[in-house]
Amino acid sequence: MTAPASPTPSAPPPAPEADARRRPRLGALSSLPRGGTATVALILLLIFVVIATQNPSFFEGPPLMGFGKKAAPLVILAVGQYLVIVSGEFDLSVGSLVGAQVVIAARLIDGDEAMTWPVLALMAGFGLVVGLVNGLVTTLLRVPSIITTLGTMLVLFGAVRFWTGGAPTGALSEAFRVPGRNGIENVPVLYQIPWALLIAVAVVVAGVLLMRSPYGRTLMATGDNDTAAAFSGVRVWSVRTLAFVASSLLATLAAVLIGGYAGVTAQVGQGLEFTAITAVVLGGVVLGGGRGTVLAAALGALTVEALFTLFNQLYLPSTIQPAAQGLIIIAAVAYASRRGELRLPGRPRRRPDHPTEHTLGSSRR
Amino acid sequence: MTPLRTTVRSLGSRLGTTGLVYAALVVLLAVSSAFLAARGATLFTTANTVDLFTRSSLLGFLAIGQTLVILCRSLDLSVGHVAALSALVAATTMDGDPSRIVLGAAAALGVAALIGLANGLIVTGLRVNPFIATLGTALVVQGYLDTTFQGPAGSVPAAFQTFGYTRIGPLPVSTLVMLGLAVAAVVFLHRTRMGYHMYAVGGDAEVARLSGVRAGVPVVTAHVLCSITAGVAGLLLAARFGTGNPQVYANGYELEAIAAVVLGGTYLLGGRGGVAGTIAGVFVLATLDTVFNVLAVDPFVKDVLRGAVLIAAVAVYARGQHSRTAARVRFPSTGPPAPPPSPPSAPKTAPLGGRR
Amino acid sequence: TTDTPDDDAAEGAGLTPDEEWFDQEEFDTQLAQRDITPEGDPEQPWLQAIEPEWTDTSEFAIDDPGDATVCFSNASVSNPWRVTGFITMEQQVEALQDEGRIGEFRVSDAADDDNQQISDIQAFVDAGDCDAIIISPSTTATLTPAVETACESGVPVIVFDRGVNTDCMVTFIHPIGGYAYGADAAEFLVDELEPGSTVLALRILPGVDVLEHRWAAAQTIFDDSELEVLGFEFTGGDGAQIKDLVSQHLQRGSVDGIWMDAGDGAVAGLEAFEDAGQPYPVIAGEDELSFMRKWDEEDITAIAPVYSNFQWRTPVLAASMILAGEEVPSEWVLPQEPIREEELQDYLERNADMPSLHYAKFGGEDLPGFPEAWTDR
Amino acid sequence: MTGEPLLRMRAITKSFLGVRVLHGVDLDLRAGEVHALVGENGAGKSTLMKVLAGVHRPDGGTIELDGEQVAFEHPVRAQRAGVATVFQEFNLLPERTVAENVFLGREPLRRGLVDGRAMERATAALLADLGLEGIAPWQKVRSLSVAEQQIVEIVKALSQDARVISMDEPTAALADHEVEVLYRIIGRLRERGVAVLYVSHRLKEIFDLAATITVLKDGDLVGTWPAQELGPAELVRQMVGRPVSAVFPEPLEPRGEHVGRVRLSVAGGGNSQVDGIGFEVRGGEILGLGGLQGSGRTEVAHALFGIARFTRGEVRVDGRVVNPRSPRQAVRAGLVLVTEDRKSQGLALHQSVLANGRLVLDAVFPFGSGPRARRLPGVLSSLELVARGGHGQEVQYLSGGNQQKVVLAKWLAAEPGVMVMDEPTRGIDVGAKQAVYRLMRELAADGVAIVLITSELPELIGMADRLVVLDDGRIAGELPGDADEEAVMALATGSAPREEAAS
Ligand SMILES: Nc1ncnc2c1ncn2[C@@H]1O[C@H](COP(=O)(O)OP(=O)(O)OP(=O)(O)O)[C@@H](O)[C@H]1O
Ligand SMILES: Nc1ncnc2c1ncn2[C@@H]1O[C@H](COP(=O)(O)OP(=O)(O)OP(=O)(O)O)[C@@H](O)[C@H]1O
Ligand SMILES: O[C@@H]1[C@@H](O)[C@H](O)OC[C@H]1O
Ligand SMILES: [Mg+2]
Ligand SMILES: [Mg+2]
Repeated sequence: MTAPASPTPSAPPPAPEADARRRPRLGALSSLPRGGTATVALILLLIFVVIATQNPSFFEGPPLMGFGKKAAPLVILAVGQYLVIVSGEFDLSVGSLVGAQVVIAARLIDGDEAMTWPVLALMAGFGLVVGLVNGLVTTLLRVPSIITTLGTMLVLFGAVRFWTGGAPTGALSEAFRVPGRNGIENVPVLYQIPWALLIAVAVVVAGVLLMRSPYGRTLMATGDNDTAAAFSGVRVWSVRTLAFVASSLLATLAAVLIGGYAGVTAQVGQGLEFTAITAVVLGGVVLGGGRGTVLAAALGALTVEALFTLFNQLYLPSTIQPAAQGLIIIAAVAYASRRGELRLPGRPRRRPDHPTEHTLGSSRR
Repeated sequence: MTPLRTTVRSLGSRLGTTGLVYAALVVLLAVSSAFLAARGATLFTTANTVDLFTRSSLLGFLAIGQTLVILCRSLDLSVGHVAALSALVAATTMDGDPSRIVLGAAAALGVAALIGLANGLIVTGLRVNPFIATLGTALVVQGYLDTTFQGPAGSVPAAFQTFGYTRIGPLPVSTLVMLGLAVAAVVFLHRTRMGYHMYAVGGDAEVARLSGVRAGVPVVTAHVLCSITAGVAGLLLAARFGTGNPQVYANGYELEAIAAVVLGGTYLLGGRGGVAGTIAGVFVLATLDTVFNVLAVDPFVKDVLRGAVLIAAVAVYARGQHSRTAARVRFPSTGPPAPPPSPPSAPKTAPLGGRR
Repeated sequence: TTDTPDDDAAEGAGLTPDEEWFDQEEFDTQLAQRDITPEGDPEQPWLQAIEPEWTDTSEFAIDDPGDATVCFSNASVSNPWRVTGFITMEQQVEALQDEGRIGEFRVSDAADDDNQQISDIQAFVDAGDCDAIIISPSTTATLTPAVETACESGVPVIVFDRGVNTDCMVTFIHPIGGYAYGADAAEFLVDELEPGSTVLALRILPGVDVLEHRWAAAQTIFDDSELEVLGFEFTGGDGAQIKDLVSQHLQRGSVDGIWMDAGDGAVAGLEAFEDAGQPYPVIAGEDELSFMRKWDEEDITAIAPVYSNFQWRTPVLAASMILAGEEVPSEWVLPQEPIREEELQDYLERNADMPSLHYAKFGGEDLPGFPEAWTDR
Repeated sequence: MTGEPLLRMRAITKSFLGVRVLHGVDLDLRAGEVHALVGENGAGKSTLMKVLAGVHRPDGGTIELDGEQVAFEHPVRAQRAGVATVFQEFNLLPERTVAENVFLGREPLRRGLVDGRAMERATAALLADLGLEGIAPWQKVRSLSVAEQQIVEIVKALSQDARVISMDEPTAALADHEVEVLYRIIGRLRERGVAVLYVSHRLKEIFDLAATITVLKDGDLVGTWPAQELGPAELVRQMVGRPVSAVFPEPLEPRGEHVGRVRLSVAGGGNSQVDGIGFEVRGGEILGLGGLQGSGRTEVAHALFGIARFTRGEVRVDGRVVNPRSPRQAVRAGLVLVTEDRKSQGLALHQSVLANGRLVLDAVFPFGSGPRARRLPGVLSSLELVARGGHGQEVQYLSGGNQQKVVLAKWLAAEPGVMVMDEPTRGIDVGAKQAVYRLMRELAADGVAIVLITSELPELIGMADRLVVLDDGRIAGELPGDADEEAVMALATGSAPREEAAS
């Protein structure tokens, strides 16, 4: 999609005057602990406070752990989506992929414990292939990623249903369900620490470390300006493709947790891509690439889940929920862009218009 | 360069992007009818033709508006929801009363326009990324629809249903209206200031602003017009359903419309493309669907094929676009080595641009 | 999320069915129909009919039904119930073709898109070579004009499952209906639970008539009972969603009974009780095997209301009858009986090889493709 | 040229984010006069110009036009009042035609619809008026050369019947011969009585064109002088605040002699843009690559760097055949390219100074680059990088010269043996330029082979030990480093007999 490099492609850049009034010092921008993270942490805290007023027992261990278990897959998906978004692309295929993986697992395992590991390996392989296809089609064939992943979303949706005749068949094994359903038992106070939560934490930590590694910095620079990255010796196609692969593998992991959590149903995974993107954006990560942190994306995912929980606690009619959700994302992003986190025009405007610019960059630009 | 590639390229340069999309459409039609003929079916039966046109009118309405928005470097993910809402507004306002047709249609388009206005203002005023902004309004509309309507509601008088069912020969009235709207949009884009400014803002909002274009205005206008065309799509749905159905938002129309726009050669990052190409993109998608239908392709396989064709088509298209932007060839790699240039007769300091 | 009464409203409020979806007369009729013995062979429930009014179809009779083209416009195969039914229908078609009772069978699938289905039906009409048109409408109200158009073309039209607001078709085939389904489930909960027990309702999505009727009936019955309805949730049929919602309710208090408008995902709901270390609730699911197997394994107090899946056989059979000029009921009400504890083993054995998202009362055991067509789909 | 000024700016003050960028600047523009505005990078020239153009609103001060006070709240207000601007950034829509760009925002209407033909006619007339028939009004701007695009921007400013035109570094992307065309245009503007405000870092242009010179330093007005009263040396002293002795550091002695082994050699290199490229560069040597805009110098650089590689011929680095197919291979072989376009090709603007500096190491040597990365802060400070927020500051907030230093640091971190520098001083101020020149000399002294591409002849001649001149994609000839400007131009324009020169 439009992955406009600028926050609001069409809007004029903020008048600097406006910023001057709001921001005391230029230096403040860089010294602030990454504005996006602070904002989303604040929103999350706020939601938790409201939840606590509604249901004080929410923080009594088991409910909180239950929340963590439910939120873990979205956190993992958000980290994957973050990697793709920060590289300047989109991955709309993760919802379909989660669905496909659960269905594949159920059909191939078919209740047979011995099949658990082979099938997990196969799922990882399948995730890898989907990520590679997304990445290579986007980078080498120069199809905008919103179209590529929209295409794979359709293909996966149709192919898996065609393969299973329209509705999932088979069953998951007990072992398969352990990470998504069980945890470390008999922990004082908490009663159970879900594996899913631990896995999500591990993924976030790995994500943070990854973004501090050479690859992470390269990915970030690629999302910021892929031409400059390419001119600096970055293999843009492989860096971006790896991000897609990571996203697909994390979606596979999320599928294992979601399948583990609730078993197979026909609807599994539907719409998760938009939820994941919403989570990442709530974390202040800029669509178009080059800005934002893993931690913020993960907090964004927790915020989305907390919001769902809050709606529930407030006994908000479920039909109204989407409306509230919509208003909140708009408000959050508007607030972020007000604060200037998303400011400055993105499209590089330079005088020399070199054709070579096009030969190196990858998909768009 | 192979002769084929040379031909394609020279064809491309002569036809332009839009021409290429139409050429692709013609090829697709030819290949499909040959393919169907080989399987003992016919593509151009009345039934299939009507089917093809009918499919294209709904998608056409949605894609025309989407083109304007994308040209402005924005995006509208709410068109499916707007169509659902305006169908309901129309059906409940008309409530079976022929004298309220105009009122109902006006109300539907008015509500649609308001949502477009909201989208536009959120994108320009609040500076929310259009993906998020329109996803947000879509959710808001969805919440409203699901809370207010428990299923289909309202009823459309028979007179209004003619919009959905009447046809002139094989050509449904709705398709004629859609094509008329397309022509209007083409004129709008190419002959009005607002149209010019849409290209300008999509090309580079800052340049437009410095040239005196109030950058927000074309974007808001595009969003309003886009929502209105989605509203027209909603009217068509109401005419065809005889009522309004909130659940149509779940049909993924928005993504299909974006696909049509991109297939039609409009650049997702704005500033380049147009409605004529979009219409070809719409017909390409409609043709594929019709062919799949004639072949009774399994609905799930249909999704697979749609996805694959979309990617493939855009990939081919991206290639073409890529080669067009490549630099002028000074030294062709094949063929006889270029002769050393003879000493130029005139000094080159003279007129700028003289070398091009 | 739960729709509960306004804070100040009395308990039991919110149990007044939406008038849009509640038709007292129809409710009474359906509840009564449950006790009427249908006409026809009980071994072939898909050919039975409750209080049929037979209609003459000789005008549609053709010389060689073996050459007749039967066209089927399907709303979708987007859920396991429809997938199971469609396989059954295809098997029935093969059987009829082998017997020379129908010829070509042409299908178009609208993938739940009303507009698409209207086009599909129109295409059948325009093509002009359908000898009978079967329609499984995606939405009642919206498909009405298209069905009327099909009727006007002079071809016999058969509608089944969800209805349309016209009676132009030769026959409308459906099981007793949503009120009966919802009532079966609600009555079971009322019977099995102590007064004052809490019940949570899990619904798939709003706005689909057969589903709305189920809930409207349940509301009516719960309203007259002493049960406390905690509220209802829309789940989209997604297991993760169901499990999460039920878990959250369990955190806040006990849930003694679960009422569902479709059994898809019932197991996920039950697992929420397991994971919270709470006793299983009394539950009304559906005749979907994953649920029935769980019911059996864990010895739960449960019922499986049925929305007879075997109805998918009837339309093609009706088509062959109409093309042969035989009488058919103008409204063909098929029997619809819930599976209770005592029949559980029987149905589990009969479906032992079937996948978990299969429906016990699919009624295809006597078709030639049994069981492979359903097991290896 | 005296009399009442047409435009009078008084005590203009402007701050960004609390930082004063202009403090009480006065400026008078007179009809028919070119007024040059000079100063180091970040002195506030562009900001002052944008205040005049209505892009920024001043925090304080007044603007009078024809004796009447005006407040331009929007660029359009300024344009309507006859104040047109050619901004420093690229300001055209590449996908639109010349005519559409010229009339953007003021499209002529006929019966409510845009009159495309009238627009093209008027554009053609404007172009003809300036003697620029080579550009067609219906051409897409994307298809024009940089110089032509620049002309279109000026035409656009002119089409508004401007009485005041300000130009912000209009020649930054132009080669010398193209600057001549601009001179001609400015000459006509002067004849028409237009007041021209002219910003440039090229002193020669300033003394060629301007009647009056205003110097800014750190947002303060240093002074305004008639051009005749101010020699180049004095001007530089006013700008920098100290006398600047020699602009170009001394070359390594003996000049032009090959001081080391051959580090880069190209033989018979060619692709679709260039042909028959062959030369050698030794360690310690600076080879100048001369030629007109569009002569293919950048293409040669890109080919060496593996971006648009040579399809024939051979490239050796340190004796090994490399023929790089990607920047990555080139960097691995020890060859790096400082690109001509800093913002779009050189920097990830939203990343920190340090992240940009490490980018090459991260991308090409992800493992074991620790020691080199640790040297980076040292490299940055040896370049005298000024970043208020330290090395964690996003590079978008740095001035042009400092940004260029980050680009250089990025490449130095890779410890290259061969550096190709394409317009390394474009758009940076005298002080920064000198730093770059010094750096080049130091690198050469360390045995690095340097290929310098620059459109400024004095720079080319002042820095290069040896020159290779391109013309239309081929080598027109080689010259010693102390060649004069005429000799270079003769080769570059093809007016020197080719055979003779090439021998
Ligand atoms: N929109 C802005 N927001 C914040 N700071 C700005 C903005 N525009 C300019 N500045 C700062 O104001 C100062 C003056 O910048 P300006 O562009 O006027 O300098 P200049 O003299 O034109 O320099 P150069 O020769 O590099 O073009 C610089 O420090 C710059 O970083
Ligand atoms: N003969 C030509 N006609 C049209 N465009 C040309 C021609 N030659 C080069 N160009 C274009 O002009 C631009 C500059 O060309 P090139 O990079 O070869 O020149 P250069 O000598 O490196 O100039 P620069 O001073 O910009 O570095 C490029 O966009 C190139 O494609
Ligand atoms: O298609 C419907 C199915 O979704 C539901 O489970 O039962 C009723 C059917 O009409
Ligand atoms: Mg400047
Ligand atoms: Mg160059």
